[in-house]
Amino acid sequence: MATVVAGIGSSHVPSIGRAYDQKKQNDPAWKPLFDGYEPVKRWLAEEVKADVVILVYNDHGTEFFLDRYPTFALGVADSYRVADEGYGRRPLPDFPGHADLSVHLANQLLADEFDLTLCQEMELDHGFLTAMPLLWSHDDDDWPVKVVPLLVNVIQHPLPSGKRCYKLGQALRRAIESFPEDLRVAVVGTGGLSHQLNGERFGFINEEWDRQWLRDIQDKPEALAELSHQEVMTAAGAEGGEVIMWLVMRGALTPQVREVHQFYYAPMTTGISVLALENT
Amino acid sequence: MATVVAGIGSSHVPSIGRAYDQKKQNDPAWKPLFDGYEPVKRWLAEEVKADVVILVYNDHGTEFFLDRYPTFALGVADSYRVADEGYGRRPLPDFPGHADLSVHLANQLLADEFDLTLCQEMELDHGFLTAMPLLWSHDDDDWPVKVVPLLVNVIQHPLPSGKRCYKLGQALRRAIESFPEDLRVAVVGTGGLSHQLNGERFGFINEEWDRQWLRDIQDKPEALAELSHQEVMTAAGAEGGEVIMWLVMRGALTPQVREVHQFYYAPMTTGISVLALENT
Amino acid sequence: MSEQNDRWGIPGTYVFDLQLSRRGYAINRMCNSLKLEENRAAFVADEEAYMSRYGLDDEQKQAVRERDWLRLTQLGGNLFFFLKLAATVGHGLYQIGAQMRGESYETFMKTRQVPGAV
Amino acid sequence: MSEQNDRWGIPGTYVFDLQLSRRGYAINRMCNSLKLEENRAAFVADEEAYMSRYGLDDEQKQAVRERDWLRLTQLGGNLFFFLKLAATVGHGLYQIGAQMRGESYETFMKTRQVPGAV
Ligand SMILES: [Fe+3]
Ligand SMILES: [Fe+3]
Repeated sequence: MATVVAGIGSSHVPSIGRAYDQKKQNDPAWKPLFDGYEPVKRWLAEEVKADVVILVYNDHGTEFFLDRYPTFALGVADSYRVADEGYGRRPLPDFPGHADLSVHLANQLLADEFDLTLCQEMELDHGFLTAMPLLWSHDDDDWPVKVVPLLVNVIQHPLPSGKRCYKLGQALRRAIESFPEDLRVAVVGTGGLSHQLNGERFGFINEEWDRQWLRDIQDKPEALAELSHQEVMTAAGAEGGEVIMWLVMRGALTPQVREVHQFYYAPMTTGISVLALENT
Repeated sequence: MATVVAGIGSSHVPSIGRAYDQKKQNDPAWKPLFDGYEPVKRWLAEEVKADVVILVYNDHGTEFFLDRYPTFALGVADSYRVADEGYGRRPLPDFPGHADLSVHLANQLLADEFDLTLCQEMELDHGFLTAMPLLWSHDDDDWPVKVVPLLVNVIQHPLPSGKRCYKLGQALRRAIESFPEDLRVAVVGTGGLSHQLNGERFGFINEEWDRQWLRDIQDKPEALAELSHQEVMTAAGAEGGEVIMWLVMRGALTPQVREVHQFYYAPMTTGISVLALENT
Repeated sequence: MSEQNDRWGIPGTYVFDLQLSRRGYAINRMCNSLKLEENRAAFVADEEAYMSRYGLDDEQKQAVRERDWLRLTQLGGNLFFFLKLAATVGHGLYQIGAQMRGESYETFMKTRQVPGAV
Repeated sequence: MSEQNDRWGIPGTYVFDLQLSRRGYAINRMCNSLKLEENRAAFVADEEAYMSRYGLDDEQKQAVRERDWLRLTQLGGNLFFFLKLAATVGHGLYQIGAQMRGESYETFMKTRQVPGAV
């Protein structure tokens, strides 16, 4: 039986990728960020030892266009390419998929009344890419884990509700636990925390709200899932509304969780955080 | 308030479109078919007088490819083009959309936890086209009704369950009835009845099952919605499995319905039917 | 009706599920490309090169060469996509069907109620 | 922060909902096309022709001409798509942001905690 062995919330920000690729790990502006992820990376490598990562993310005008915008899209491929977001492809290896798990999840989630778009080809942009090298060491052409990308529409309203995302996480857990093979599965929810890239309120950050989110996602996820998009966007910024993707991750964990590590840093226009949780 | 004024089940078969375009209405092989639709066309024109048609259909390798296959996709455009399925575009006018209704349905259905793919561009193949000119008279460049296309994956398993389709219909009705404008809405479910275009069993038809379906969709839709895909495909053929699209239409009607007209004809490889229902 | 897709157990039937769809992805991707006239011309001009370009494996290539629609179905080809290939090489739906059934076109048509309705 | 998308009532914010997305579809479709180098070159060579090809209306064209990112947002442009246009014409994210706020780039950067983290 497959089991969920870690739940991680992690922001996705293009500048983090650039800093990583340009090896700014010791640059004073970036060192706090890379140091903040380090304990999680070590925990994942030394204790969690996941076989597969289900990473919940959104695309940013890279692969999906508004002609046909899915609410939830699941990758069911053997591998996924690193997308070119217009500045050249990042020097990261492409990602090996776990297609058997993907197919199982697709079957289970559809039977559980989640109306997924199923993707046999999917290139991955910074929504997916940002967290991966901060959480798992890679060499020039491979990753130590296989991946299953799960995309959520957080760009064009109507978005799925926070509650729907949380329920998707719960269904994901049931689906994972019904996979016959022994697999250690990490679930990563990306995005947020507070930020806004839109209108006169561009650059809005709400650190207090972010710190509350980092507590409540552990202890009161159902209360967070009840928040409307308008409430979240008012408090966390229009693009901060994407935190609903953390609710998918949280739904896949047990009702009570233990915090392994928490980090928060808001240098520029985004409240950047990594939060590592495990089931109790 | 908008209301559902008619529910229609109708097969979609490419050869019907060809017969229509080639004006074979009086060809002995085709006359029964066109005559069979005539009373429904008259009823729609003289009594129902719908403003909008929500037509539930599937694409047949025309517009959607397996790279990203949606479970449910809703059109939200001002107009929809007639697709070229490889034999040239059919000489039918493009379809005017009812975008305001589409946007309302998208918002309501997402809030009701249906995870739609939303389409601002969508060309329509015979899944959509077959029924339209048999049900509504058109002139060279317009239709007497506006349309909202609703696509269902019936091609690549996992499909949505029959139950999920029925629930989608019920949610569709709630969404229609919460639209503030007075609109008369017809819902058309297309596809089926029994047929198979696959394997050694190519050409399989089950007329008895089809006739039972035409009764049960009226009186026992919930029992039909409980059937598994395997049960339906075993009885109605692999491609007959698409009858789940009729359940969306049926779900949008009242629990009790009245039959206005029924017609069945199985000349070649498909049990072709039109069934017109109204709320009681 | 000996063969079937074993996951489903419906005789003479290859249910197009994700496993089969993944198996046949190269075929269907190639067939889908034949929507465009220029691609149809390229296929006709050099079938082998075209199949290689889309990454068909040896079994799939052989099924295409032999216009063996049943085999192509078993290898993950989906009719709605390979109809574009069939049209390119001049095969029609009922010809495909007769071949899948292991019958001649004429024999197949005799099994239909109104063979005039084509 | 006077303007907003009235359906949502969040000051200084234009929530990208279906209505706004439909309003800005031509913009976003054009911007999306700028993923390809050849299209970027065509845009640079003849901006007006390129905008007409994608069916932008007069207001939208004017916002593009003026590189008025706030106006473009109000007209349905989505940042994730118009970043491709911005890159084509040499504007960066923080420049766009400063302009939307009605500030100079320098003033905007002074509001940041760690402006070195770009
Ligand atoms: Fe994002
Ligand atoms: Fe169909």
